Amino acid sequence: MRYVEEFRDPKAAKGLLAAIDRVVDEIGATAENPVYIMEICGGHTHAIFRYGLDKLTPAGVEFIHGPGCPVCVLPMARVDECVELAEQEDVIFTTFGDAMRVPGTKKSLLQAKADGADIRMVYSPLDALELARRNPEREVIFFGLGFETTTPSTALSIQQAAREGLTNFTVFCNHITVPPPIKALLDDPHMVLDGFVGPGHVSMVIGTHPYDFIADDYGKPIVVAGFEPLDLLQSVLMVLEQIRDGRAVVENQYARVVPEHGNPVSLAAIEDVYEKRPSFAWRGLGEIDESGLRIREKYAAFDAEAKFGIGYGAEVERSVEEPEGCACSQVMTGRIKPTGCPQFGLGCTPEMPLGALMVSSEGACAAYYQYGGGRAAVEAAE
Amino acid sequence: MRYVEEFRDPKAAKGLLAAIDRVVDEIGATAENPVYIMEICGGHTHAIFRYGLDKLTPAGVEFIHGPGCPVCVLPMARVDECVELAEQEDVIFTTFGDAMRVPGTKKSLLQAKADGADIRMVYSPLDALELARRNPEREVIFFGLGFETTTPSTALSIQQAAREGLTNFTVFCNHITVPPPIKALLDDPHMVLDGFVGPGHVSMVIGTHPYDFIADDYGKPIVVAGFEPLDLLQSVLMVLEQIRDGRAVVENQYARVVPEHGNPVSLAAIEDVYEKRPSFAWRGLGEIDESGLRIREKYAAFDAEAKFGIGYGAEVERSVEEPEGCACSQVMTGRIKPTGCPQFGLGCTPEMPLGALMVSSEGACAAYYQYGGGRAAVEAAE
Amino acid sequence: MKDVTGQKVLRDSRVTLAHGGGGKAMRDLIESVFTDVFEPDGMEDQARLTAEALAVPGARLAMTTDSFVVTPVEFPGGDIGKLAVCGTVNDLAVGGATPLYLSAAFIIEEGTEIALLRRIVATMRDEADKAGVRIVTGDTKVVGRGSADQVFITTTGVGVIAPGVELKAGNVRPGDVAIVNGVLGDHGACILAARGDMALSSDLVSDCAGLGHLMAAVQAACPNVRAARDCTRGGLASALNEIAEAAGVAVEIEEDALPLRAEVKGTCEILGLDPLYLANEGRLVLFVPEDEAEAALAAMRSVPEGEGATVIGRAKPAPAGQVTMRTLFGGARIVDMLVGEQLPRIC
Amino acid sequence: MKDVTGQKVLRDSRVTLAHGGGGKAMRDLIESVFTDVFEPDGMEDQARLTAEALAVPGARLAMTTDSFVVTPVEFPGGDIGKLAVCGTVNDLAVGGATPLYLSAAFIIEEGTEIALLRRIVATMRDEADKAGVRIVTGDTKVVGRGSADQVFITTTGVGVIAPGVELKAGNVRPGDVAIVNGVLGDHGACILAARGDMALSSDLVSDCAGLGHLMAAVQAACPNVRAARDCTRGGLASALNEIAEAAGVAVEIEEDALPLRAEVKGTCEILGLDPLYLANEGRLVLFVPEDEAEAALAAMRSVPEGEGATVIGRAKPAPAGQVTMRTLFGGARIVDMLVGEQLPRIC
Amino acid sequence: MCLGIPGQIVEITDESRLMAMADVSGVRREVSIAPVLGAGMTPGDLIGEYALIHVGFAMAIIDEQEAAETLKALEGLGEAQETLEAMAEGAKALEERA
Amino acid sequence: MCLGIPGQIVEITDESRLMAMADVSGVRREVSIAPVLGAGMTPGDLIGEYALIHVGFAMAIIDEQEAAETLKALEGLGEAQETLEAMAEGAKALEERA
Ligand code: SF4
Ligand code: SF4
Ligand SMILES: [Mg+2]
Ligand SMILES: [Mg+2]
Ligand SMILES: [Mg+2]
Ligand SMILES: [Mg+2]
Ligand SMILES: [Mg+2]
Ligand SMILES: [Mg+2]
Ligand SMILES: [Mg+2]
Ligand SMILES: [Mg+2]
Ligand SMILES: [Mg+2]
Ligand SMILES: [Mg+2]
Repeated sequence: MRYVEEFRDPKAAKGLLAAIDRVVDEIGATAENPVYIMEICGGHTHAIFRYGLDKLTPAGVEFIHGPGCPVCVLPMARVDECVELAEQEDVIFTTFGDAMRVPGTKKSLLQAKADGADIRMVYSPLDALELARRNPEREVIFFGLGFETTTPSTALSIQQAAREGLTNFTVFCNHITVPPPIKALLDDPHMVLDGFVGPGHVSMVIGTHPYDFIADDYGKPIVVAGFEPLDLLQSVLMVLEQIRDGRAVVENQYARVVPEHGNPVSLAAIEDVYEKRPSFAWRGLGEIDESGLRIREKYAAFDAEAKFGIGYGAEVERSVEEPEGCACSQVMTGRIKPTGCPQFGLGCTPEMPLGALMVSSEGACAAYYQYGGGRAAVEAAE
Repeated sequence: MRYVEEFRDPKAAKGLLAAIDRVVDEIGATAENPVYIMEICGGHTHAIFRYGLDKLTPAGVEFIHGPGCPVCVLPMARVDECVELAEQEDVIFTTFGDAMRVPGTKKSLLQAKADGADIRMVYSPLDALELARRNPEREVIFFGLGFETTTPSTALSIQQAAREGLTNFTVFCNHITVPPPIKALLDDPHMVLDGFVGPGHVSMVIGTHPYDFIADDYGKPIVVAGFEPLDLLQSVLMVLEQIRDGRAVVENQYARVVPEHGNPVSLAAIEDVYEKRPSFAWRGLGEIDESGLRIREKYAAFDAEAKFGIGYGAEVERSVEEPEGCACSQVMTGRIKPTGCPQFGLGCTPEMPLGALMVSSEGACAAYYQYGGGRAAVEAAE
Repeated sequence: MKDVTGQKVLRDSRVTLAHGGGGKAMRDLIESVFTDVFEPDGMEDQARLTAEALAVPGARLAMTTDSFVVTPVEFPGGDIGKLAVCGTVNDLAVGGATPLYLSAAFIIEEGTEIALLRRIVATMRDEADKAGVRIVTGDTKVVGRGSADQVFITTTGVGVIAPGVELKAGNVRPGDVAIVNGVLGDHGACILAARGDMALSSDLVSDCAGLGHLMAAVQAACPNVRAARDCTRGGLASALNEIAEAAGVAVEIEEDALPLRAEVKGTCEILGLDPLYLANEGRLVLFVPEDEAEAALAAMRSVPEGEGATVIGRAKPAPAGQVTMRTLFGGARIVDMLVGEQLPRIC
Repeated sequence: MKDVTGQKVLRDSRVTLAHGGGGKAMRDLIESVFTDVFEPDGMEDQARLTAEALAVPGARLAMTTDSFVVTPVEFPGGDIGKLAVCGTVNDLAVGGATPLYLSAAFIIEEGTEIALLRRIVATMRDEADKAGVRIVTGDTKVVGRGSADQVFITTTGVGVIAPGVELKAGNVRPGDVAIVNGVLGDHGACILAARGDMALSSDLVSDCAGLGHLMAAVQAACPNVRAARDCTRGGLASALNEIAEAAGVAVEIEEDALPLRAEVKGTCEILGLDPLYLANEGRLVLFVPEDEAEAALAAMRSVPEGEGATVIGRAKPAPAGQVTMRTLFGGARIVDMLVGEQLPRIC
Repeated sequence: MCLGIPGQIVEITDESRLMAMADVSGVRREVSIAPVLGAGMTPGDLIGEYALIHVGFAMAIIDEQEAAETLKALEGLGEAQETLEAMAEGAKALEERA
Repeated sequence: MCLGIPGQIVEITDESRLMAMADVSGVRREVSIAPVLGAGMTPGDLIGEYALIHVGFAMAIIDEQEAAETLKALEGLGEAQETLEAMAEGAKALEERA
């Protein structure tokens, strides 16, 4: 597989790991006093566990798993709204598979489907569009979920629907943006982070400049990284080198995919279709200013919030408390590790997730559980 | 079962059979020169075979099985129209079970159902009405089929639908009437009939006077009969006695159910809802004047012909030839017995009926086949 | 998570597609619901059975299978689980086999209530115990909504036919007496009402029952019992036609000897059906030589499933393959096999 | 009516409810379509089998069942009939049994094309012949449109385990070598594409195959083979987890030893799936003592179904019940059982 | 054609729509009593009556008197036949004795 | 998050809607090429290019040059490490000999 296999070469990994070791030594970081690096993106979290990178890197490097899994940060209230939308008569509710198992306060979409709602997993919003074309007598709702990577595809699909004059296609827009939560984290007084691995695919859309504030205003290094293991290790090395050298700049390890200024077509589509919400709720993080997108008035015909009076479009805004005993916000801000949560592997497992981070396989807790041996590993360690 | 078991008493049957024997002897009828009695009604045909009455009565009495099975006389063109109606989108087509297996030129309703049409068997037009109430977004079509017995129930259901203001309930009206085909048979130059057993349940609606012409104009006796075996035997005896005595009147064996003037509520409903068609096609008998009913203009909203432009409501009237080699019309006019048809049990079986009379278990050929031993019996007899 | 009884607790109240995925959710479902009925051999996907009875020289293995698809899945007098156990036990028993082992494979529609599955499984457990069979292996599959109707169960039965036992339809000889073990058509009429589309109601209860003990009693009492057949789909009429055809005999039954409940007759009169074709799930017809008829009746009546045993007719030499019924009037009618399903008639 | 070949001619091109009614229409369907695969014992509803192999002292009876519900029912490399025969043959074979007899029960949706049924039945016939098993009894049920998805097949298999043979997951010991018989995930990835809802296409063909001959070859070559498991629903990961748990051992596999086709990797990359969890229908994992590994590989490679046999890992003493994979990087990840189904991801 | 069966009206289920429960040998079905509700009658008057039920409608009230008369005539014939047969038997016996 | 995978554009399937077939290791899927159709380009220009595919859209053309450079740097590190390790081996061997 071109552009994939090459970046999984174990020989090169050895070199990277040795270099990382050296830089960690140069910094003087240890297990007791590690360098904290946050990989913002859930895809990176996944890759770290998938390839065991956390175990290969020295003890002086500690990964903190960031908020970059759109499924994990989805508040239960949004899931409840999805269920409500899906359970309407004559609706086909379409979603990426990731969102199927996320629990709402009463049920997940998987359970709503079992209860009779017509819910279909799609690979692309284009597939939802095609369903709308083929089922003119039914209302096809697409659950627009994801960061800037996914945001343009939904926008382009809405533009296409408008061009075709479809009247039965809407998007339940829950798209969110990466920079605001990073800012929120950096503003957190408990923040311990020393640097960031930046989200490669988000950046291919928005470019690298939206991260300038991290280096400029907060003095933290950030390296935009690809998703193969060598990409990640190289990015970690680059972050460490900045730390060692006392620099703080935005670097781009993933230049084969990420242009400095992002993708103009995608940015134009985003600009055309969405506007910022004043504020948006993140599971585990609470309300964050200007962190969510809504569909502009001119595309109101394709906006499920407007058409069905739900979500942020509802008269009465819905908000749901996080479940009792959930330590997700602490994990997400790097204050504790998943295994430090008292619920981990007991009240909270991938089969019955309590908190957001156990829901998606991108979630830090789920990754710890699945790749790290679950509760047994915690107890073995104790 | 009250009013049922009493009329199945074998002891009384013995008396009746002996009396029939005596009267047949008095008439001088023999196997070679029998008295031909037509039971008009398919229900009577069924009972005759069900209880083996044809074998119990003397050889001097020969039953001719009349056209009184609405399923048997249904032209293929009507079945094709039913299929066409049923195969429309968003239609629930409802029918009595009898009509499910009747072959059209391409398929039966059973096959159309297998091909995907939403066809439901109902016991009553009231059940179709209930389906219409429960499925407001779908069009519920009821296949109105049958003689005067069934006609009022459809009319009352249409009146009820009108009272409730239902907009998704229509009737595909193929109701027919008993007297015209009898007149047609009596006018047939090949007619050999000596008397009639009249249809009890039709008569409970229309009374006995509509048969006056049989006695008055054609000089043939007719006895309106119930459906239990004793009813039938007694009616046969009464017909034979009239023949022996040279009388020809309308008698009523089934007085416990049949009032002389019929049922006023039912007659009023019929009058309100239907009008006579100028002519209607009967399978095996051809077009018969004023033998069918259509829904009056004032109930056009409940008339599937009007609403869907089909059947006699179609621009281009459909007519389908009877299948090659079918001798149904000869059987129905009494010229041959089912076993005299060269197709009987070979090209025409209940599994693959060729002609109308093999279709319904009320049909004379089906009855002969099922209760008489099929082709094997023919060959054994030869 | 397990509850105090050690049973897995399931969060879901209905089956979701996750329960069919081959992962933990499926295992949880199986451990929580099906362990009561399956007796798997550890985690193996096959049962390993030692059957001494099969090692006897001349003994044969009997094997039969049926899928059960009844609507509604629960009805007066039983549920699909009871049918699935009794039906397969009966197919073994009427062939002269001693039922030993069953397999049970479930196809479950997404959205099916787990509580319903539990009830069905409990019924299966009960019926298997009553019949003295073990459900030794099983399977569960989950299909999407609209791809099944709640739950379908396929059971396969294995039994042993003792040396020298040879019950089969082809054995019936002219003069043999036909006996049924009770009133006919209860199951069919009960299901018709339970289905609801004809809007009928009655107090009828399905006749569903395991007939293994009854067959054992008859075989012990009548060394020359010829054949037995359970009268399921297609009713008594189909069973008799199959026997007549296989044996090359005629069968004549007496209308006034047929045991029928008033409600079954009523259902048939209303809908224009013939009770001879109604399904039964705990009724069989047995052919024995005339001189063993009394013994057969006595043996049948000695077990609860045979309390209503009665002679309904006999085999005759000709016409071969034909079943006739002498009506109340002494008339005769042919009782042919059905063409398709019996459909309610208005005429 | 029969055609020149003596097969019943059916007027219908699709199955109607009449074909399930227990009457002539049903018999015609069975005679016309299913006689090619069922080998019923005359008109009996049970098969009667003489199995000498079972009469051997110490021999045991193996019994297993599975329902098959695949969508689409025909796919590159096979159809539901092939799955139904191979799947049950394999469940017998991996347990060390010699497959002898199958039952096959069909649940057919009203409207299913009869030509499709014929094709499925022909495949079953072929596969049964290849596997050397007889389909001795069967059943057909017809359910209304929307109450099934074309056709479901439940097969139950009976086989004999020769005296002394004892393959089971619990036998695996630390040091044993794990071998698979070929590339993994072809079936799962092929079905994903064939289903069409992800709009993927590829030239992948299902790996569906009967593994009886392969197991016989291995057993002949390796007297101490410990256990085998076919890697169906839940894939290799589930099979390994079951074995690790049953045997109380750890299993460690090597990422770079896993045989995977490029198209399977591509499918997984696109949809965010893990090939370890993809279903296979002709793949098994086998554990043998280290000193028999070469013999096992040679034996497997001697039959077509084992051409791609390769060592993928081995059992270790601890942690008991845990499956891990050494990644290309020398990192280790735990390969747990799936929770539910694998769902396509975007993130 | 026109399958019909006597059933007893046992309960009025919907006065306004003229629906009642009919019982046929213990099998119950809701039927319309519109056709048999004569002028000046209330639905309740029909309780206990036997009606001829066809496709969910009570089409006629069964006339007990007429039924009894028909049955009497039939029984008469049956008894007459028995007497005749007994006489024939007697005659035959006499002949045999002769 | 944001699963993406490189795929090669092998065919334009719908010029007007800007749809093309992408091939990922022999697995094909129709994708939108709208995001990667630069000003002045025609769809056909994309054939043969590798694009980063995400939820059915080609989101970025992969820059061959940049990829090669990154790889070169990585390989350099790998080789340097090998040299270092060989040196360490040599030093160890020397020590042992001593
Ligand atoms: S273990 Fe569960 S509750 Fe605890 S932090 Fe993780 S997701 Fe939240
Ligand atoms: S046997 Fe068939 S074709 Fe001949 S008269 Fe009867 S129904 Fe018509
Ligand atoms: Mg069977
Ligand atoms: Mg059976
Ligand atoms: Mg049976
Ligand atoms: Mg299984
Ligand atoms: Mg359903
Ligand atoms: Mg199994
Ligand atoms: Mg299996
Ligand atoms: Mg298996
Ligand atoms: Mg069967
Ligand atoms: Mg379907």
